[in-house]
Amino acid sequence: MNLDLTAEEQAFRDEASTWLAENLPTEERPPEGAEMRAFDLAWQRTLFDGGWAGINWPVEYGGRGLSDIQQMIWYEEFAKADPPFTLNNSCTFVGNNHGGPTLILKGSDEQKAEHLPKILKGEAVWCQGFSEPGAGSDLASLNTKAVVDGDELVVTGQKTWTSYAHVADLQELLVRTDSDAPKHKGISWVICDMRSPGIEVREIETMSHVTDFCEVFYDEVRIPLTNVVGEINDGWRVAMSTLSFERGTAFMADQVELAATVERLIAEARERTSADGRRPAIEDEDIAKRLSMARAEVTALRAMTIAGISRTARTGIPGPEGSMIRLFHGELHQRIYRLAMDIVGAEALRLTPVDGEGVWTGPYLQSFAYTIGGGTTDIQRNIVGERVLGLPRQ
Amino acid sequence: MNLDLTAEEQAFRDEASTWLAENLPTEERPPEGAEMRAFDLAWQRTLFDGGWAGINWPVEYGGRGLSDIQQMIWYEEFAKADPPFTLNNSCTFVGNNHGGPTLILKGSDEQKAEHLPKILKGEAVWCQGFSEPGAGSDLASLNTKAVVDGDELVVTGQKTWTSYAHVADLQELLVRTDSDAPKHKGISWVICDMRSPGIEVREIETMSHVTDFCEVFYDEVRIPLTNVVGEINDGWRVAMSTLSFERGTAFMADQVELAATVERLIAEARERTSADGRRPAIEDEDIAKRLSMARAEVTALRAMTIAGISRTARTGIPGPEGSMIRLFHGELHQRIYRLAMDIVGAEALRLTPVDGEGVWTGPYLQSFAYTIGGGTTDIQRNIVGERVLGLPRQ
Amino acid sequence: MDLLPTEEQLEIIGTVKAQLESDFSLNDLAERDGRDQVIDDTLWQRCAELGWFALGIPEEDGGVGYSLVEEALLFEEVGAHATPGPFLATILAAHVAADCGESELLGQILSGERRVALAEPEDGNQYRLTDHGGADLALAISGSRAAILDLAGVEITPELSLDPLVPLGTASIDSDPLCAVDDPSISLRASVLVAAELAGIARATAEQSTEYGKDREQFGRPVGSFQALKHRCADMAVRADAAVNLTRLAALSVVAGHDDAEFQSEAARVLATQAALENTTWNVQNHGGIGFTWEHTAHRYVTRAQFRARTAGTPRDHRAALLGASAT
Amino acid sequence: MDLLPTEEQLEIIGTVKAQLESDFSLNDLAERDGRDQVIDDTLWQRCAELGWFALGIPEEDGGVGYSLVEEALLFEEVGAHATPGPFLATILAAHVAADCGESELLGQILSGERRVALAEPEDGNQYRLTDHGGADLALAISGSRAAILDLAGVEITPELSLDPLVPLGTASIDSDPLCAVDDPSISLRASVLVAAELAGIARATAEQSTEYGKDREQFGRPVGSFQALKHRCADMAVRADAAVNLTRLAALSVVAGHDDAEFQSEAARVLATQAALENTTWNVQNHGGIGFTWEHTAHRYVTRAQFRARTAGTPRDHRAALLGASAT
Repeated sequence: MNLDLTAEEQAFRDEASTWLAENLPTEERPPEGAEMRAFDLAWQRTLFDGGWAGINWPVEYGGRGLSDIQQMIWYEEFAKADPPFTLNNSCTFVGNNHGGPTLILKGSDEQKAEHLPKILKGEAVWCQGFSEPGAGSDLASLNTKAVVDGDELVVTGQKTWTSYAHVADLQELLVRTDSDAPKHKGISWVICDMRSPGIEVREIETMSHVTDFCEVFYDEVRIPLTNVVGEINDGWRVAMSTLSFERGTAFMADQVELAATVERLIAEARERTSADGRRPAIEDEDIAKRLSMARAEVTALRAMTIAGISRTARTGIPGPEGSMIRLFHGELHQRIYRLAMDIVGAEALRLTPVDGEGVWTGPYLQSFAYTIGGGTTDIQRNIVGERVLGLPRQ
Repeated sequence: MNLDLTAEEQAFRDEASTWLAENLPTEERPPEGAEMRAFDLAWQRTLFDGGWAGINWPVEYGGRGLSDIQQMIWYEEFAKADPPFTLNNSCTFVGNNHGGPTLILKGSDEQKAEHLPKILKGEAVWCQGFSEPGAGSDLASLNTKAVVDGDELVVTGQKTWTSYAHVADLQELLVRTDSDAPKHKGISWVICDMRSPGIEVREIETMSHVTDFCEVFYDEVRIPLTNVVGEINDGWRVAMSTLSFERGTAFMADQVELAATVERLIAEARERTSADGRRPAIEDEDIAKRLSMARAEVTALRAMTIAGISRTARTGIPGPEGSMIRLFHGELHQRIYRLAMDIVGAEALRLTPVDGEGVWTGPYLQSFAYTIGGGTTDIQRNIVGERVLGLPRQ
Repeated sequence: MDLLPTEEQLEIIGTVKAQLESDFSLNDLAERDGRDQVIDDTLWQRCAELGWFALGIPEEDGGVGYSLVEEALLFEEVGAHATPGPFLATILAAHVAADCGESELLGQILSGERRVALAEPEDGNQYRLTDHGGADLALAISGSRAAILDLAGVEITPELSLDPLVPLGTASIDSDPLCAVDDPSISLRASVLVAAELAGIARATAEQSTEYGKDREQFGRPVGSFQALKHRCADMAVRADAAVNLTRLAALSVVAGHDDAEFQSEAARVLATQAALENTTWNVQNHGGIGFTWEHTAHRYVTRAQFRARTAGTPRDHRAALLGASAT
Repeated sequence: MDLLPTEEQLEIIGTVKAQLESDFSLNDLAERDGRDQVIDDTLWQRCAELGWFALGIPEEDGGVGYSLVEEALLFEEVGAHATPGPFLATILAAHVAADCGESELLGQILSGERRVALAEPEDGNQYRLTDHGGADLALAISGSRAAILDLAGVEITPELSLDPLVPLGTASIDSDPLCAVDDPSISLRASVLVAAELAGIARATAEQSTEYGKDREQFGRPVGSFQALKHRCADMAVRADAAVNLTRLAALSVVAGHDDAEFQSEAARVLATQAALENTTWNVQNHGGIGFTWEHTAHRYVTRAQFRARTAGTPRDHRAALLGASAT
């Protein structure tokens, strides 16, 4: 047990801090469409050129091969640099955190060679085609069908909650290649070119007015068999390898940002008048109690993350404990924005954007997604109960 | 919809109020043993002599045959009279609210004639023998076995959570009379004389230092077959008829008392200093928020009870909605005593009795029972979900 | 003593429900998201013709002659259907006009000829206005004081509203009110009616989640068979039942002029606010991804509950009023 | 940067655990419920011999030479086993004596020869004493000020204690302290150690519920297969994991002398308090009837958590300190 940074880690921190001060964009991220895509890719390219892409990717695939601790240091320095946009809210997220890592673990040499550099250099946007309207939390009961025809798969079906599908080049897509096998055994993980004929993308507007979510319809879309990652019908295991990665470090950035949000909210509560109109909101004991709990909780989130990194460093793979962080983070994120609604007074009725400085109601609406997306909290609790605690399945 | 009392109800209220002012004991209830039993039975006799026993029991069985509204009025007047003891915390509770009502609904003429007058007159203490250590929430999986031998049942097994078994004369006892039948179909409801040979009673101390709970052991206890209430093997239905009664009006007294508790707690919060030492506790926004919610909630409990009475008055039998009141009341009771622990400062560390004026920590410990006894809140939520809302069983 | 609606009241509820379902379908109204007038004049007129605004106004003043109890039943349904529109301002304004003896103004309000926005004082002459589109009057309410203001010539700055069917704006209004009263019965009425709307929201969202639990299948069975969802539905039903019954009790207490009328009304308001905020939030969660979409109605209830929680007083105001009220 | 115990630390934890399980079994201690001295002199001496009191005292002062980190690991186990006894007062007093250069006193405390009760100021010279039986010293702590008081001749009024293994009394103490310091490191140490004990309580009760969920069968299957209990166990595990890891981080931060040491310590204290209060409460519920009995250990954790939540500062004190601390 120690909190010491190695000389290398300390140097990394300084390097990151200096670089960010000089290279962080000052303009806000365009909220949608081609401009948004261009902004996100440009920033990815800037990162790549600066040597900050794929910090914990292996060196052989263009990454820096650094530790999870360094990855975390990067996120912390990024948050400290007071960026005008949030790190995970980018159309490069899936490539960097799902598609890329999956290829590294399970892809063929050709697949790696073709795709990994483009992800790091900001030359390709990936999206995720896992969820289906009929499946919901029961991800493995997916119905999008792929039939082998010569050296191609012919895909027909529908996906939903596909963030950034409307601006994506490629998709990590789960399809059913064997309808007779048990539901986890007949799934394949394929790389789908989003410009293939037969694909239709429709944007879904969310309750937070975001339109990055899409439905994707597949009508006899042809995908070369060489785009299957891992073995055919072994896609569930391939997908799970990414999910465990996701539980490992992919959401560290969110956690770091949430800590910054709490500090902003404390500042807000010092400035605003309490509901009784007579004191600063922070002197309202109910507000103060919840703010101090929130502060303690985001701090605990960081401790849990460091503990997770320590564990991974010893075992080599992220354990199921990451699902505890996931569950804790989702609900904490919501508590914090719900608390904000009680602090900002009548401002609670004025709609703000989802992203930006000093905005609360947009993020409040967006926060509803944090206990739904990527598996509802019911599913997360099942995972913690069964896989971490070893409680019997239902 | 109206809140009017009929002339008869108004007269009843006045009569109750006058009688209580003149007849309510002023001494505290002895906390245990023979003295407690004598006190409870004497009070029951006083009620009987005053015409207040069996308020909503049919006239033919010695009751007054009055409405549930009048029963509620009685509880309200009792609470207003500032009694030195709580109404349901009495060894006469089971007779008045379980055993008696069950006999009225399902008993033979002989059973009614023998037992009902004794219950009303305070001549017999009843206890309940339903729960078993192995069964817990799965009440119907009970194992205490009864074999027919001539004109008797021979009972062997164990019961637990039998309040007041150590001072009881009789017990409403559920036994398994057919081990081969499905679990709900082989149970019988019998009247057991607690002085029968082969019965051993052992007191269980609870976390709140109360010893009214007992385990009862049966070693070939002989019970005449004439003591079976309803048909043999039909005891589950007999027991359910009591439970629906229980959900109807039996807990009204608790609700009325809880409202008085909230008012006492508000008074306490006005007098005590808040945790910051600078103002009355009630000016602490966190305390004020929770107190006002508690006040609203006990008031809602009363509204729900009146709605339940209105519904029963139309349909003749208490509906499953009573289980909502049960669930709400149990958790509310706990919230209120947990709030008290935050109001009373360092007093929270000093143990008080469970019952009495201005005591909080004893009742706090006791409050843990309110979401466990008579079916845990998990079971209550299943009942609400399935029987009230019609959601599918697991 | 009886808390269930009478036959006559059940009929009122039935008529209101049918009308709201046919004329105020959220799918149709969704097209008007973000406009400053979401209920067009024809629709508003129809509500007037149905007597909704006149429900609790005495017959001698041109009303229907029912009481706050029936108004509350109307508001419960308005909440349950997430129906937008200045119902509260209109009905309170009708009572203010009646109290002031302004029979012409009263007639115009009851007939739907003149529309009334709600003006909540923010700071001095600064007001937060809702439902101002198409309105030339505004009801300003602050505690027991209520006034009808003339919006003619008032410049309204529109604001982006959290609820796209509740047009929001700010304005500075200096002119003398057309009429004004200082009468605790106005604030009691406002508390009960807002409580009723919130109770209706709590009830409808509990029902929506329960229906979803019966219909939606996952892992080969209805999701409502899973304890997690089943127990949440049970809790939502309890909250809704508590809010609905307490609100009805409060309405009766106010109408009967009981000493505990303020206590009951504030208790109803506090409880219904909490029930609506909790149930609307859980309702989104219970629906999973689909509940997070704009198309689904779940979010309508979320933002409406946030608005109503802050209509005619903040949650804190009402909690303080409840703690200060006498329990008997 | 690493938050997992080293091999050496795991060994310390293992030894402590084994000792607590053999010497401090709650079943044996239950016989001493309500006494004013629950840990007899022999047992206390044994703890001294094991070096528990000296764990964080430098070797040159006669200590073992570890740090607050190892003390916190000890306290986590003390909490996990609901072990009674004046561990906090003893260890803090040892540090106070060391700081004051009172080597004789230090030796007597470390050897278990003299026992130290905890004295929490209630009003003026009035103190709330815990674990005073057999103690002739008391540690009075208030913020960063800590003093060792002589209990000789002090009259202690015993009080009925919520926790029958935490003897409680009040006393008025006017005499000058034997030694005293004003040192923020004392309050940081107290916060971390109490947090560690509370985190241990949260961890043990999460584990107890999980075990029960695996073992106990109802309706023909283990109760932990029901979502209601499974999800509560998951929440308890998350709370425990958060509290344990944050407390360890705080201990490291204090030892490293980081700027955020106060922030981290108060965060740990706030979080662990909440985790312990929640988990102990749910633990009773999860066990159903059996959890409500005196014989079961579930209630021990409930009352211990209530005590520790109010040891060396109230929950509110620590929440305020956390909000006031600098985050960097």
